[in-house]
Amino acid sequence: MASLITCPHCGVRPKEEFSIRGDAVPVRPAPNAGAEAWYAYVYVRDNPKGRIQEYWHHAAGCRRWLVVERDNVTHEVFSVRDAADVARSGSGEAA
Amino acid sequence: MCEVTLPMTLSFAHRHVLEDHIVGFETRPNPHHLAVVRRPTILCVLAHAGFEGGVKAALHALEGVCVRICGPAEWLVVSHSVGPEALLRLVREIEGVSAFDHSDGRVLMRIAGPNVRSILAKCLAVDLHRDSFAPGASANILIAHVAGNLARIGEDAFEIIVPRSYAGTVFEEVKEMGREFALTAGFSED
Amino acid sequence: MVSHRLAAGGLVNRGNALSFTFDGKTYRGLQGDTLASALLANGELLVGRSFKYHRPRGIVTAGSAEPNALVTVGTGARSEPNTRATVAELYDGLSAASQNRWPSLAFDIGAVNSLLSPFLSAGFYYKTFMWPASFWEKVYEPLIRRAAGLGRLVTEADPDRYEKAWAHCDLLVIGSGPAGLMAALAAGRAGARVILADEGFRLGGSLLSESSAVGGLPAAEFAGQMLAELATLPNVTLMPRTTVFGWYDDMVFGAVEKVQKHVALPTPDLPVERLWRIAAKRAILASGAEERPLVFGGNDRPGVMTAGAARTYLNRYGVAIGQRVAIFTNGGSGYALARDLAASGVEVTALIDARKESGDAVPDGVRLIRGGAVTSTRGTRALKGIIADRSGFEEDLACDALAMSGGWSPVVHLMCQRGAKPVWSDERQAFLAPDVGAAFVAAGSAAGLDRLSACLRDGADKATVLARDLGFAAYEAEIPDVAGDYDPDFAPLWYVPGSKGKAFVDFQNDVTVADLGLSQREAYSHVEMTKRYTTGGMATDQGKLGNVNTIGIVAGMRGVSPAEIGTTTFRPFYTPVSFGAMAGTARGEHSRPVRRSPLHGWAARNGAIFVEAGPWYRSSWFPREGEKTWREAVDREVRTVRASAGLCDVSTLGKIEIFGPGAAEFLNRVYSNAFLKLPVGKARYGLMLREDGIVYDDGTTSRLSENHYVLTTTTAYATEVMAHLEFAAQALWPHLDVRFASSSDQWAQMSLAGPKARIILQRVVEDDLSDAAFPFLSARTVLLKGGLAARLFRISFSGELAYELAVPAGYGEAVADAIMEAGYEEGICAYGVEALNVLRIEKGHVTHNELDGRTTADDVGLGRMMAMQKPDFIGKHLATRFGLTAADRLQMVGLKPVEADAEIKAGAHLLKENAKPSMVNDQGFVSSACYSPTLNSFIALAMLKSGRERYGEKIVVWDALRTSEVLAEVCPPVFVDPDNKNLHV
Amino acid sequence: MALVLCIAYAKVRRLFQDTRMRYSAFEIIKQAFSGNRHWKPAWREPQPKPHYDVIIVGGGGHGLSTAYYLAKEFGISNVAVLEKGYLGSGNVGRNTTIIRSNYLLEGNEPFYEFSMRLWEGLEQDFNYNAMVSQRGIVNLFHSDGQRDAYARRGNAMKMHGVDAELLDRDGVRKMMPYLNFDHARFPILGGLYQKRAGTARHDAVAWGYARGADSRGVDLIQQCEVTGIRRDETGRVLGVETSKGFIGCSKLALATAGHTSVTGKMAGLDLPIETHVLQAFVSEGLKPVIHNVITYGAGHFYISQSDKGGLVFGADIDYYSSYAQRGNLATVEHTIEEGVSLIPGLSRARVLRAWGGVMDMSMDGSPIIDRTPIDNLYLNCGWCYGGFKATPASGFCFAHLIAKDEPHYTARLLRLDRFQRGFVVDEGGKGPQPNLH
Repeated sequence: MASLITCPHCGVRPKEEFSIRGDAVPVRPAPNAGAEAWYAYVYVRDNPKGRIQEYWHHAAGCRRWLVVERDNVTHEVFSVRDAADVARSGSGEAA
Repeated sequence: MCEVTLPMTLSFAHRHVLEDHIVGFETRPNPHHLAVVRRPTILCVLAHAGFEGGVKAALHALEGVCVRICGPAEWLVVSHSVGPEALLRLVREIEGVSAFDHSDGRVLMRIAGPNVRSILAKCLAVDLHRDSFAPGASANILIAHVAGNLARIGEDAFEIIVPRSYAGTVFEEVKEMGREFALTAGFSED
Repeated sequence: MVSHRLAAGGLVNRGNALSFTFDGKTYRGLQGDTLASALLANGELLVGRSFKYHRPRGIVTAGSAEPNALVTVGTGARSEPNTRATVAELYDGLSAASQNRWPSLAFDIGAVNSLLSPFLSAGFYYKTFMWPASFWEKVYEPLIRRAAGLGRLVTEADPDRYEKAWAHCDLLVIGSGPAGLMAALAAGRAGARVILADEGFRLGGSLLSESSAVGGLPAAEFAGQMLAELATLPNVTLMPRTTVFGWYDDMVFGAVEKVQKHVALPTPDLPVERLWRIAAKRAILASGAEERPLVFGGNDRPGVMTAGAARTYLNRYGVAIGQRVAIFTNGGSGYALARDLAASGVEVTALIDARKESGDAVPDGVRLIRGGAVTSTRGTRALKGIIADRSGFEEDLACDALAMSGGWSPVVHLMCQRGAKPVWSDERQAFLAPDVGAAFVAAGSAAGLDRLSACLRDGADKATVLARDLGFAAYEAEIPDVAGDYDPDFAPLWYVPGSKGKAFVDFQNDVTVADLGLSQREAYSHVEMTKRYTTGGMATDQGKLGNVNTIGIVAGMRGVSPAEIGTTTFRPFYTPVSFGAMAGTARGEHSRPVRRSPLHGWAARNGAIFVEAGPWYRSSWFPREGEKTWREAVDREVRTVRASAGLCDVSTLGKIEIFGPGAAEFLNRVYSNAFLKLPVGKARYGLMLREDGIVYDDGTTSRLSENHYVLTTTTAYATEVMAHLEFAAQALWPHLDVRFASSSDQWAQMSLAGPKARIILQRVVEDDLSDAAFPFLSARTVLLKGGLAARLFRISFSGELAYELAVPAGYGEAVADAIMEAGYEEGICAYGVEALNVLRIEKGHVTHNELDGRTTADDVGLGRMMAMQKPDFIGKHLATRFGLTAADRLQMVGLKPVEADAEIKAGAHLLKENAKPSMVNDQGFVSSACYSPTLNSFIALAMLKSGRERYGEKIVVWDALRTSEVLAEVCPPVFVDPDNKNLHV
Repeated sequence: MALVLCIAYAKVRRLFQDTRMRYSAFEIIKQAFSGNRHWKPAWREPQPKPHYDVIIVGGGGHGLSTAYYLAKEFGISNVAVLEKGYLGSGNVGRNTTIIRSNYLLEGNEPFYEFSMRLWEGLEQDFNYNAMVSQRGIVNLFHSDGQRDAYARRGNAMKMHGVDAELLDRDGVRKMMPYLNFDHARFPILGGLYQKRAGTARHDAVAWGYARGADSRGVDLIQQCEVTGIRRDETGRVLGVETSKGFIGCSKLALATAGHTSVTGKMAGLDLPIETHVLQAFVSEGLKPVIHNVITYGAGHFYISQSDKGGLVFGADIDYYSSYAQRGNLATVEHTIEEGVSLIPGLSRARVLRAWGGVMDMSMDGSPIIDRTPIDNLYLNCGWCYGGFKATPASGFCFAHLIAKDEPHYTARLLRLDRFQRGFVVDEGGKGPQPNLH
């Protein structure tokens, strides 16, 4: 993962083409969700050791935001999906 | 009001950004050559949700253009025969399209030669073996540290399109990487 | 010096003699030599000094694990310190120098440390040099630092070129010895894309040092034959001189190719080194095994080396390591050397086998001492003799070389770089490669095999499996016979009991068995602590030679198996990699890509001074003849804009074309202010927040048609804002029908500002620009005279009547020239970002000096731009937190010095009058400051606690860093035209 | 019975203090004459007791310094430090050894300056030479905007009474003539100089604190991994489950930066932290050439030269979440590109080793030293890149918090609830994206 990412649109690409945002699990709350929900969305991270989902932006490629599901210990990648598809499917869970 | 005698009609000279980089006597092209195309037409074309397939098909149906893939629902449409206004009119007829002229925002170069893949291997990370990047393929890609578009236009020939502001950097870097094969460079005839 | 080169034999080209120098003395070597083999051939045993005790040291290995024979190769800007002579390919004109000695290699003052060694035990420096406290930096540390390091770095810029490249393959074979060659051949014949990489300048690995016959041919010839076939396969790439130094995620390997390290004067058309990133589907580690030194008293004397190295020098380079060679072994390796030496006619003084019995064949005439050991050595700068001990009976044997073999350790480094630990094998008495999955496997002696025949078969077998795995038809390789194969099997001997004198485990760092003992007594018992405390394994060889001995010895001291001790962590790099190769072309002016504005040429012609701004070079000011300082130029430019007109390049602003029926809603959500009702043909200033309620960026967005907007960003945040918008559109609101792309490069954009701007622009633009026809905040496409279409925006950063004109980039210079010509009589000038900055400070406009990632909209007086009635926008929900709305937040104000000629600088802090400087008393800081030629005074924008309540207050502008204190009056941040009259003329 | 135990304990404690071997030049000479055979263990290797007043999870720099100051400054020595690996195996053994107190914000500067003061007396205090070397740091700037930002920072330092100087280009050149002055992509305009900053021998810091804590009665328990936190029905912590069994405590303190989310989760804490890997590098040993610490302002690169001669340097994190102590090649290349751009002469030097440390990247780039919603659970985390230099103050302030249940003055703004309340300490102004800090 740290070397190559298989972009669902562009194929295998080096890390240099991407920029990384962080945890892709938190979902932006509804506008009226309340202070606690907004605080949690912006600041609190589950940060587990193991399988995680993370936003990667294919900045030097298709310029799509991707959700990379990967292991942050072994660096194995399980899936790379377009973030819009993930968002449309309504949750961070695999569609 | 002051009176300034300015002609009623002005004519503005167009200048290629690589004029500063390709100066003096142009060497005869070697087997490895980098050709800069002076004024290609390049449109940025976006398909709106639900129209991706239709737009793609319609773009490919246009005559006198090459379609370069940028990403899902985004293309560069390149033409060496149709001007930007005319091409834009054609493209905008396609349902579900948004497009704008990017001819001045991009610089198009062609690089060819028997060892062209060895030169490009020093400029980009993608495997250019024909099994994974066959003639006809195109993609947005990091080229010489700059986000550009690469297309394979022949067995040993590629087209590089990069943002105008970065073109000098890319041009110099590709030339540098071509020194091993005595790469020459100049404006192309077309 | 006696020549140690044998009359015949070896793979050196006796017809091609090469001249080189070492410490100023000229020598001759042969093509095919390493620097080490050439020095040995010339009888030079002493090649270096150790780190701590400055002990005289000789060549110990024939490969990349060499700890002693480090020299500086090259001169001037091409000097390369710490080059291992054992892998440095000899070339005509090579110039080498020894290191870490003064005044000379033979006589080194530092060697006195050896006498002091009882006081310099492991970690001694942690226990002293503490008193008095101030002495560490002044006295002790300078002394220690003077002793530090090995070679000297030349600080001149490197004159040579470096490159980086990517390679892709189905199978990467690392190492071209018997296993690697067979692997490459098997996979290559099967049709896979194979890369065979080897650090050596001649492919063949250990086959080049082998005296056995393979497939009926001398081993080296056999290797040549296989390489010849590999060279004919188009799907196989041979990469000699290429060290694979790292194994990274996703089967990407880092490798460095020495392209021109074997020439005196490199051609500039090729790099001297090339960094490869090799993306491999599968890989085979065929890196062989490293012979372990034996640990006994005086095992570091010049003339003592590993048996395998001695054999390489003999068989590959035709060099005998001595005239009378003793051998000390615990396995078959010493016997193989004895046989080869005897066959070459070199005298073997004695073959001392630590084992009581073995089945290895002893050559005729060689004296075998079974169950013996070397307990100490004689000689100072060269070995003179050894003391051999058998059952307490000591014998002094005269010899000038001692070959030692402590057994073999597979070279598993690369496989352990990603977290897996090597696995101890009691049977092999070695750490073996861990199982790291099917994609990367070890073969041959790297996999713990010993016999040559087994290694050949293993390489072919493993490659066949991997190729089949990738879908290539299986290819059954024929495995050649080996004649004269030997068994290097050995019995463990970690340390020779009864040793006299220092017994080294880490040669370069001078770590002895006694040091290991001390570390255990002092509770630095975990192997990582042992390493860190003793520095064993931390030298340039990273413990390749000594670590397994360290582990074995510590295990012995603790009475446990080496398995329980374990290894220290293997990390890149397998061998040290030059900074030059890692940097490639990214150095000096080329360290980052350059972006050039389409108006760069225009600005240059107008005399611009350019300044780096991120990737850009922006025109900063335009000095004219007679102007002595930048300030004079900037003051004139500002005055001209305020009085007449100026033209400024603003092409570097980010520009994004936004399309679609969802665009309005999208903009309404990414901006804090309202955007739903922006009319077509109008521009609006927008403020973008981060989700935490802090201001992110600002700019204008214009509606060009119903479903088409163009959004501008600041120059600095163009990239980030684009990514931010893409995130919002793709990950947050994918259902909005909005599409956008950057058009930053399409447009040359220039700002024409000043009371005469309209008159001048009208001369170039066809459309009516009267205030009625084109009022403030108009934004639309216009035609220039002659028919060129352009985008025109009536917006102002300076506070004057101003327009931003955007034309296709290729026309930028011509249009700018035309405007300058049109404004000639009005005295138009080109102005740069410095003047622009003064103009905006005078007008109280913010930049990222104020928007520093900690400010809210309200902090900078833009609270009205928080359209809280909108249901949602990015940043809305956390903007109301207590800390972001507290009354004592820093708020933007203006500052005017009480004495007009007093200078205020950005970065100064603010204090109440007569207040003591302290963080608690800190009232804020100056965010932007300039000399205002309009007000004839320095002015500043500042962030001040509760600032807007404090207009009129006198405050101290405290700049202790530049020893200045200025009294200033707090005022509103808009210094010119507070009622915006100029904008609407 | 309790009284007897107390007396016995006091005796044992005195015994440790009495028999503590003092390190000195004299001792080295004395030991040398007996073949260095009589050096005593630097610390005991005790078995855990059933219960401690305080358990500190994490035997890295911060955990060990906390234990040391608890015992030395606050009289609490019935303390255990539980370390899953070996002492100092956390980021204290895996960093670029820089110490400095050149911060901008009120939440940071007094705290790091407190740390600097502790560094300055540290070796005499704990009788171990950690080679604290105040060789100075220069933060180079390459644009007017950057100069203004550094001036603002330098003035903030001076406000707090900390030494700071603004060097111009010539000043920098005089001090470091080998920098790229003539062919730089981003010319050097000057630098912010803090003379009192420098480096320390990182492992020795851990060892010095360990030895000092041990000699004051703290049990340092290695190879003891905490696997769970046992709490009663009210939520109070009772103790920890470990690979060596259950160990009870009255107060539990987490000093597990890099893994705080994992240990915190054992007590149900959700934290504003993401874990990332930062690589660091060392070159082959070279004769001294770089005499101070340098940071490159046009990129993110920092370098110094160790007393052994190795150039120690680093740059950015790898940017993706990682608990693996290793990094990727692209970051290595990027780092070295920055290095050669700044110091052209590095081109012919060789990089010897790369390593990776996993770090708590907090949401504002600043650490957290605070109580938690759980009564007797204390938190020390979020150190981002900056943990090493904070080691003394972090331990001192954490010990203060544990002992007195109130924050030390210099750490009062490093609170856990600052994100909720909107009082972030965002030194870089990067906002709530942890990998940008």
